[in-house]
Formats: sequence, structure tokens, C-alpha cells
Amino acid sequence: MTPIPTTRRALLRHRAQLSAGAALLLVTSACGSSDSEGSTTAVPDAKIVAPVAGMTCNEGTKPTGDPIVVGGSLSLTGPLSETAKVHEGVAELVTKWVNDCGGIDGRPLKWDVLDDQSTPAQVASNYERLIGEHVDLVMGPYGGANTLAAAGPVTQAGYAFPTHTNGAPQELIGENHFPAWQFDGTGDKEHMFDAGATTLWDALKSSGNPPKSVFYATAKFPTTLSLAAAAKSRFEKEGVKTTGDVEYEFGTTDFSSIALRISQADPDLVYLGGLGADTTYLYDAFDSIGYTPRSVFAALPSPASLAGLDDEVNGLLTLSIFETDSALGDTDIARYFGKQYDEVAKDDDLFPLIETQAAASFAAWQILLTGVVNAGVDNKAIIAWLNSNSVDTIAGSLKFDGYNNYGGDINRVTQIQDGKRVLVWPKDVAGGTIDYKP
Amino acid sequence: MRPRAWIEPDAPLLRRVAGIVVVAALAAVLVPVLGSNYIVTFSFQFVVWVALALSWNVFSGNAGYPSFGHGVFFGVGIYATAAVLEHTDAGFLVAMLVAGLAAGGVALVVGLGVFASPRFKGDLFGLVTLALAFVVTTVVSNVAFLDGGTGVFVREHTRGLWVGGGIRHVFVVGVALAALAALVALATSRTRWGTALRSIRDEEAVAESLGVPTYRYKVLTFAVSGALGGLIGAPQAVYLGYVEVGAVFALNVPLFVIMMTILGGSARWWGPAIGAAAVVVLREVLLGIGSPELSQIVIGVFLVVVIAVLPQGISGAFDRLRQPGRSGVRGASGVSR
Amino acid sequence: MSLLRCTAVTKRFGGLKALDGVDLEVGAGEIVGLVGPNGSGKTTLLSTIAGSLPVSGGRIEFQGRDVTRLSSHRRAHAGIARTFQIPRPLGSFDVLGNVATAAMFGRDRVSRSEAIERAHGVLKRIGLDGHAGSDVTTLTLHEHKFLEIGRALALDPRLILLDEVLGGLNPAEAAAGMELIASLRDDGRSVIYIEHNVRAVTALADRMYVLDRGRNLFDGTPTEVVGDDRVVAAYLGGGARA
Amino acid sequence: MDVSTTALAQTLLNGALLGCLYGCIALGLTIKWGHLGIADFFHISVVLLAAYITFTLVTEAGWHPFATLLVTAPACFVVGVASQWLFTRLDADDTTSLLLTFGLFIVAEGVASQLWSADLKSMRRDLPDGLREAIHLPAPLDRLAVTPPDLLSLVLAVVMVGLASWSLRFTRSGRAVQAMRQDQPIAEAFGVRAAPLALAVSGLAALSASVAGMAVAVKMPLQPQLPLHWIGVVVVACLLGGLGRPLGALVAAVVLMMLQNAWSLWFAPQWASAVTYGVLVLYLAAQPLSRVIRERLTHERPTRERPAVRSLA
Repeated sequence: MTPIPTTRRALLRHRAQLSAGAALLLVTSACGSSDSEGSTTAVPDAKIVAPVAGMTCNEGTKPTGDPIVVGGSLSLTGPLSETAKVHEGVAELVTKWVNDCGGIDGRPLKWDVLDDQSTPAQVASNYERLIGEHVDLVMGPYGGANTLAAAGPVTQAGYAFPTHTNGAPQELIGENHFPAWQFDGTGDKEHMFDAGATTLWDALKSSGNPPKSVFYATAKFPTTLSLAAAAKSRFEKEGVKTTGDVEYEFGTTDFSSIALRISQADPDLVYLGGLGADTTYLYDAFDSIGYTPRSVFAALPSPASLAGLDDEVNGLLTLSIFETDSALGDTDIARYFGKQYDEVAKDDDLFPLIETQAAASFAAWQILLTGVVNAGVDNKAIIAWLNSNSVDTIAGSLKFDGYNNYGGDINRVTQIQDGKRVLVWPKDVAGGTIDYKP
Repeated sequence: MRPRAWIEPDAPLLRRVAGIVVVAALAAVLVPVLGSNYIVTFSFQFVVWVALALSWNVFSGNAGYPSFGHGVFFGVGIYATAAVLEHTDAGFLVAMLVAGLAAGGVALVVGLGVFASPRFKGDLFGLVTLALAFVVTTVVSNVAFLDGGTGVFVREHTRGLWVGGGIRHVFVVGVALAALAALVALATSRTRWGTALRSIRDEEAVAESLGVPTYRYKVLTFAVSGALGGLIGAPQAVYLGYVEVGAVFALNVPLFVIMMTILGGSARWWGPAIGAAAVVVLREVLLGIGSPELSQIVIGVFLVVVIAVLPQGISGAFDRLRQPGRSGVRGASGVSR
Repeated sequence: MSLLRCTAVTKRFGGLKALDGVDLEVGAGEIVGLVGPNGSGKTTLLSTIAGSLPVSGGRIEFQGRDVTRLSSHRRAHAGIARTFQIPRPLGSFDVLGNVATAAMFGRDRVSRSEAIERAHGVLKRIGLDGHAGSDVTTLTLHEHKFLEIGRALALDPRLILLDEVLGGLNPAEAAAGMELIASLRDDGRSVIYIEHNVRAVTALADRMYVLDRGRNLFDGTPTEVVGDDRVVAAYLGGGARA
Repeated sequence: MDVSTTALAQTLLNGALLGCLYGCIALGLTIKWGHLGIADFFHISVVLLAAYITFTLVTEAGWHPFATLLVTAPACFVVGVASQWLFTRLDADDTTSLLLTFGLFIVAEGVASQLWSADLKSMRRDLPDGLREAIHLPAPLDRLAVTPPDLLSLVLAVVMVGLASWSLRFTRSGRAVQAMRQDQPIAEAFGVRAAPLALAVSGLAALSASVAGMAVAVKMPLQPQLPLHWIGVVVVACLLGGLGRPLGALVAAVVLMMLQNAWSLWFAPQWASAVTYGVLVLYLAAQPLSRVIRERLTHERPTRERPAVRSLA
């Protein structure tokens, strides 16, 4: 069975959405809150530039010749689909971008995606299928379990394996692994999350009022558990008192008891090791008991979840590798990406905000494209080149020379200030300063 | 359920056992040699589903107790394998054995409790097994020895083992287990065992009154079915490389298994295998249509339509085609074997 | 020694007493008729003897052994077989299979082929040998009722509990049925025989029990029963044809 | 009240109110399950779909949440009637219908993510002000707070469950429904027209989904996978409350949620959801025990099961 060309696929999906929507006469908008705080400050007239350094953009030249096919598997349905669709949107965006620039060496880029229904077993099979169909390159899937499931066949077939958001960085993939969401790979695998914890602590300290007590509530999920454990050990080393430490089941929606525990402890900082919508549900629980936390840090909240909370989350801190309002967003590439992403978000019903997920996704493509531009469409050469060079991405310059091919930690601290997301730490990339008085 | 002759006018038992063994052996040799990695991977997934569907049918189909817990047994097998590989140097075969025993043990305990009450049949039984999925998920995600929430990187522990040597090795294990499941399925189709299970499905009280020890048959068969599901979890753990509670205990495993069995029909022991083939191929084809939500809808609608149109599944339709207007002659003559 | 002895058997459903201290005895080779108006507890008593329903109180002995707490299949192995008032064939099997299943799981553990052989014998005896391979759904009512008897017979029981096996049959079929029941006694088997139609029972039974609202009302020979005022009173308006 | 008493009271209050929401969701399920013999998981999906429609009408068209019932209630009624018609038409036994409803359950999740995307949809900011602020209880309990959405769940649960229980017990059709479940042929012999009655009951049960959906949309952000989170509690509540008994399901849901919340307050919250299933497991574990007790120690039989009409004949 031959894969349907990308464009037709997009068309099909579009048509399906239209007809289904029309049938209900209730066509929904992208999101009830899309135009509010946190949306990208895309410059409407941002000029097209090449997506990576070293590539030239020949706008208006139609690429010809054999397409360069990049295959990937994404969880377009099932529980991971909310975020996976961001990666799908970015992939479509990058493909169009490259082709608008006349392709790479005149060859068009083609994105060939298969849905894995959020099941790792299907992920592995999808990559075998793509490899069997002789795609030229691959892009990693979304999620730790999926990434590691894909790593088997991809590594065995000798492909370079760029990943956007591998949440289990400690598990060794190998020399062909090129992670965009980087943790600290300079030490051993036990301490990969420590640098990120230090970043958070430094950010808090820079306010002049670091918290004296913290309550940890962490989802039972590999990445959040690792992040919270590192943060806790770092905070305790700084003499911060732990007033509570609970874990909750991944996917919990009723936080009322945890909120009560927090209100009882009334800590300076609530460390929420949560994902997705956890923040929303926790704030709902705070509401229902009429408690206002002194300050909250949320590890991996979905941007939509924060935006939906309105001004209630002002002052909330979170991790992100990128914010538009920062030095990182102040480049031609970032501006054009922001403009394009706004459009993609509108078309694909995504939340129009670039933070870790979308940025890591784009960075992974930049890694792959940089490899191609410098080493050609040859996985072996790309692997060799990337292993000995650094790549400039939207999330900063990345190296692949440490444990499991991680370089330095790129997790940064973002704060919601007046309804806007502001990158507040580290200083060299910050777009503002932290405002923190618990 | 469409009635069938008590004595099936089919090929003799031994010939079918030999058939299963030969087919499995051929597959174990030919697929890895001739197929591409993708073919082998696809075939592995295929045999996993075949084994799951067949083993589900051993109890649930034959005895008429649809279980939503088969994903649990599969998952328990996966996690047992991961735990043995992670914490011991016992090797894969031991891990597989433990997987089967652990899953069978869970099924046994559940069966002892659930079947003690005559209330838990039909939909109630289905729901109890569904609840089992949630219970086991919570336990696994909170017990650090098994997972504790951080996932287990199995691939790290299979490096150097024969089974860690690539998808072809995993496939061979999968085929062997699918063959085992087929043999057990066969054993429940023509034996005393099968007769007992079917009589339970038809009229449990009658079966009891005819001397069938229904409680014992149900408990033990459920355990066998669970153990088979656990065994097939062993190669799956190796195949996945990294196991995580959310993905391992996803509800779509029992759903797909049930769908396969309904589609294939449990009128014949091989029905679920046919159903598995149909669903696996359908899923793979749907991957190409480009609308994931749509394919999810298609699969659901497909299930509904199959139930509506082919209540006996493909194997039931096969029987109907083969014996249009079945009458008194059939079966009476066949004091075979 | 009697084959079956029920002492003060009680069965409650919620607050309702379906059986309230019923006594009953069956000797070897005896046909015992069990009659009573609707709702008098006949079928309930049969079910407690067969083990399909657990008793709330009392004691059931079979061949001198306490079987009160034995499960239904154990009692089948011990030699108690029952039929169901509304025929309940096993739909997965053909007619032969229904009987052979009973033979296979019955009193002695026999092989499949042995069970089939026995089943053929039973089918011949109940006159269904022409239907061995039929779907059970193709049977007529009287064939269904006979299949119930055949299945019980295939267990090779010492005691057969028959629940209205002649109900709804035409006179010719009923006559054949009565002949079949009588022949069970000639095998040396005992029979408890429920029938709403008292006349049919009196023709066959050696002794009779009359139940009323879950209690023993009367027992004795058929002649005594028919002549008793209390029995007639209990049946008044109950549609008795006695 | 000292701090920990307040906390306990508050957590139990929250649990009870959340239980009310689950009771609303369970209402239609337990009625269909107990009286029509169909364990309709799809009902839970209908609740979510109704919630999504409520969301859309409120955020897009600016409707008041209550007004959305004008659309969702008839729509759900039609869905309920149609699904019952399908089950009757297919002459599905309980197993088959369970599988059918699971098929529909999958379809519904697909439809929800197709139409509303997998993103979290919150209509918090579009709610009228009165529905947003937490309310502190009056004087002696002034340290306890409730939110209007929770109060709404409470009111709706009481009204709907009360109505359902009352009509099952005291109206002619209600009694007919009960009779039908116990013995359909006999009920029909007494003039109960089973088929139309079943359609109506199914429609009304589904109608309750529209109300529950509105309560859900008001209380929490929506995502397509929510039914999977609900199914456990709702089903266990139906089982423990006794199938077909709306009040039982409501009480069971309230008790379960209170237990679960109290557990989370004192013990490890990650085991909280296990509380629900733990109760179910205990209940199941009691089965073999009660079997032993029933058969060995006393001759008293638990009176849980209704007498089968036939065995008394």
C-alpha cells in the first residue's frame, strides 16, 4: 500500500472535518480562548528566511526532482493526541517552509506521517514500515515510551534519530540520537535533571525572595517524577523546608484533597509536577475551597490549560525551552516560524502559542535539516556531522556530545506576568525579570 | 449462538495438531528469512493479536463470559517479564514462565472470587474484569519493584540475550506462543473440556444438573486463558523495549481482542484468529487514509456493524455457507476419531 | 432404607417462605407423585433436592448420606437427575450432543466415544434416534420434553426428578410419556414426579405427596389422596381435574 | 473548628458534591442497566457530548448554560430512543449490547476529538459571574466553602434522582417498568406494552445525560477522554447502589467520593482511585465468603436476590 501524498492527506482531513462539522451545524472555533493572552506576537510581515543556518532560501523557486521523504509516527489519536498534533502541525509547517524556499538542493521535502494511536507497539511497527518503504530520513515520535519504542528499529536501520520531546532522557538510545529538548548530558545519567533544578532555584533566588517552604504534588509520570525529585533534592540542599510531598495518579481530575493538604501546609511555593490539564484542575480545586496559593510552579502544563485559567495564574512559574518574548524569539527565523505557526494553529485547531512542545518540534527539524544541508541526504554522514558540530536552533545552540547525546540543559523558567508568558531565567535569554514575592 | 453438532465432522484431532505445528514452524522459519523488518514486525504484532484473541476465546468465548480483563493479563505478563529481566539474571525463558504464572495467578484469584457468586455473569462479569484493569494499573504504577511510575527500560536488560537480538528472534517466540494458544484453543473445541465450557455458555444451571462441575471449569479455564495472555506479554515486553503503565494497560487491548473474536466468531476455534487477521489488516490500512480520528470512528462503526450483520462472525457465516439448511443427517453419522 | 429423605426442608425468598418444613421420603424403585396448586412449592422442592437451589433450613439425605450442602453437579454424580419444566436444551449441541454431555459428565466418568454410544442407546429408548443430529430448535414440544427425560436418563441416575414432563402434550404423546416413566421404575430407578394433572399422577404413582403453600398437606396412596377432603379443598379453584 | 477538622469536613463536603455529579451521570446508566438490561457505557459518552454542545453554545453563541438544555435535552432523548431501538432491533443479549455500547463509546471519543479537538475546553470565563465565585457557608460553618457548579450538581442530583425514584415507585408506568424487568412475559400479559415503554425509558434516561452534561461543562474543563475517567466510579456506584436504583447509585457515588477524598487527605493520593475499586474488590471478596457462610454456617440465604417468579410457580 502506498502512502497518500501529504497534501492530499491534509485535504482529506480537512474535508472530513468540514463535513463532520457541517453535519452537526455546530462548527467549533479553534479554541474559545485563542485570541487572548499568550498568543504569539507574530509580526504579520515577517519575511521568509531559510529555516536553518547554512541553507539559502530561494523564494518562489519550485523544487523539482525526487522528494526527500521524512517519515515519522505521531500519536494523532488517543490520549497523547493533544500534544502530538502540535508536532504534526510543525512538521507540516516546516515541510511547506522548506519547499517555499525552493527545497533542499532543489529537492522538495516530503513529510510522511503514520498515526500510532498512542500505543508504543504501533510506534515501533510504524517505523519499521516507514523504513521498509525506504524513507530517506526519520523524525522521532512524541513521548518517552514512544521514543524508546521507535529507537529500536530506527537505530538498527542506521537512521539518524532526531527527537523533539523525549521525556525519558536517561534511557540510552545511542550515537544516532539527537534530542531537541535537552537535559544535562555532561554528568552521569542519575543527574540529568539537576541542572534544570538549579535553573529553577536560581530564578527564584534572583527575585530576592526565594521560597522557604515548598509543597510537592507530582503526577505518576516518568518525566514529572524525575523533574520533581531533582527539584526537591536541590531545594532541600538550599535549606528550603518540605511541607508536603504527594504523588497522584496520572490523569487525575479531582484535586480537592490535594488542594486541601496544600492549604493546610500553606507553603511559599506549590511545586506541581503536573502535565497537561493538571494545573487547571488544581486551580479549580483551590477555587472550590476558597484558597489562594502563595505561588505555584507547574512543570509541564499545556499552554491551553494555563490560558484557560485567565488572570488567576498570574505569577505562576513553569518550565519552557522557548518563549516568543525573549532573546530566543528575537531572530528572523523565530519570527517567521511564529507567523507560520499562528496560521497552522488556526487551520489545525491548535493552541496558538509556542513553548516547549512546538519549539522542540521545530528545533528537532532544524537539527535534521542542518545535518542534511551539511552532510547530504545520508544518515551515516548526518550522524557523523551532528556528533561533531553544534546546531543553532530556535531553542539555542545544541550540542550532542554528552551522555545519550545530550549536551547542556536548555530548560528555562517562564512566568505568567499580566497574562503574558515571559521567559525570566536564565538572564542571557530572558525577556523580563522574575516577579516573585510569596 | 448457532447450534453445532456435538461431534464435529472435521479433520481428525492429530492431523490438526500437526497442522498447527507445521504452520507455526514454517512461519517461524520463512517469515524472518524472507520478510523485511517491517514484514517481520507486522507479523509479530499479528501473531500477538492472534494469540491474545485465541486465548481470550478459550474462556470468554467458549464459556460465554466476555472479559474486559485480557489486557490486564497481557500487561501483567509484560510487567512480570520486565521485573524478572530487571532484577534477576534469570534469562528470558524464566521471565516468560513467570509472566504466564503471574497472569494465570491473578486470573485464578479473581476467578475464585467472582465465580463464587452466580450474579457475576454476562455484563456484570465484564465490568468486574474492567475494574480489575484499573486496580492492577494503580498497583503497578505505585509499586516501585514493578514500575513505580517511572517506566522500565527493558531493552537495557535484553542486550546480550538471544531474544534481544532483534525483531526476528522476538517473532519466533511470538509464533511459538500463538501456536500454543491455537493448540489450547483446539483442545477446547473437541474435548470433554470444550463440551463443559459450551454447556456452561448455553445453560449453566442445566450444565450443573448434568454433572458438569461448572465452578471448577470456569475458574481453571479463566486461569489458563489469563496465563496464555501473560505468556504472550513476554515477547511484547522485549519488543516494546520500554514499558510504561499508561501504554501497557490501555483499554484498547481488551477492546480489540473482543472485537476480533466477535468478528471472527467463536463458533469455530480458529474464528478469533481470522478476526485478528481482519482487524490487524484493517488497522494497518486505515493508517494510510490520513485521518486518524476518522479511522478511530471507522473502527468503532465497523464493530457495531459487524455485531449487527454477522452476529456469529466470519466463522459462523462459514458454517452457514457450508451447511445451508442443516438437517437431521448431520453429525449423527460421525462417531469419528 | 429409603433412597431419599427430606426433613423439614425450608426455603425462603426474601420474606416469603416458599417451603416451610417439608418432609418427603422416596424408597428405591418407587414412583412418588408430587402435587399441589400453583405456588405450592413443588418446583422449589425439586430444585432443592437437585441442588439447583440451596435450602434455608432442613436436611436432605440421599442413600443415607447428607447431601444438603452438596452442589448440583455432585448430586448428579451421586445419582440425582432432574428435568426442567420449561425445556432447556443446550443450544450449542445437536440432540445427540445434549444427551451425550449428560452421559459424559454423569455418574461414571466415561470417554467421549463411550458417551456417544450410551447417548445413542438413550435416544433409541426415548424414540428420538431419528433426530440424533438435529438442531434442538427443530424439535416439537413433546420431543423437547422427551429430550429432557433422555438427558436425565443418560446420567444413569438412581432418582429422577420429573417436572411436568407431560404438560401440554396431546393424549397419544402423554400416553407414550407415561409408558416411558413407568419403564424407569422397571429399571430400578426411583422417580419424583410433579404434575399439575392429578389424574396422570394417580395412574403412575406408588405414593403421593400433596403440598400447599409450602407445607405438607397430605401423603398416601393415590386412592387416599384423591379421596381426601383437604386435597380437594386445596385444589378448588386451582383448576384441578381430579 | 480546628484546622484539621475543617479540612476533613471540607474534603468530605467536596467529595459529596463530586459524588452528586457522578450520581447525575450514573442515573441514566443504572436505569438502563437495571430496567432495560443494557449496561450502556455509551450513556457516559452522551454526557460528554452534551457537555461539549453546552460548551459550544455558551462560548460561541453566548447562551446561558441552563438554556442549552433546550437543545441538548431533545437531542439526547432522540439518541436514547434510537439506541434502544437499535438494541431491540438487533435482539441483542446483554453481552452483545455491552459490546455494542463499547463500540459506540469508541465512536463517541473519535467524534468528540474530531469536532472539538483533543485540547482542553474550558468555559470558565464565559460563565455568568454568579457561577464562578466560591461561596462560604453561613455562620458556624463559615470556614467551609462550596462553588456554585458543585451546588448545581447537588440540586440537579437531588431533583433528577428524586424524580426518577418517585416515578419508578409511584407512577403506573414506573411500576410497569419494574414489572417488565422482573418478568417481561407476565408484565405483557398484564397489558404492559414493553417495546414503547422501553423506548421511552431509554429516551428519558438519555435525557438525564443532557442535564448531567450541562453540570459537567459548568464544573470542569472538557477533554475527549473524560468518560474513561468517569466510567470506573460510575459503574461501581451503579453496582454497589443496586442496579436500577437511582438513589442507591447516588448514595454510593457520594460515599465513594467521600471515602476517596478522605483517603487522599490522609494517605497517599496516588492510591485514591484504588479506593473505589478496593471497595468493589472487598465486595467481591465477600462473595465467596458469603457463599461459605450461606452454605456452611447458617442456612439463611441473603435476601439480595429477588425471587424468580418462575421458581415459585
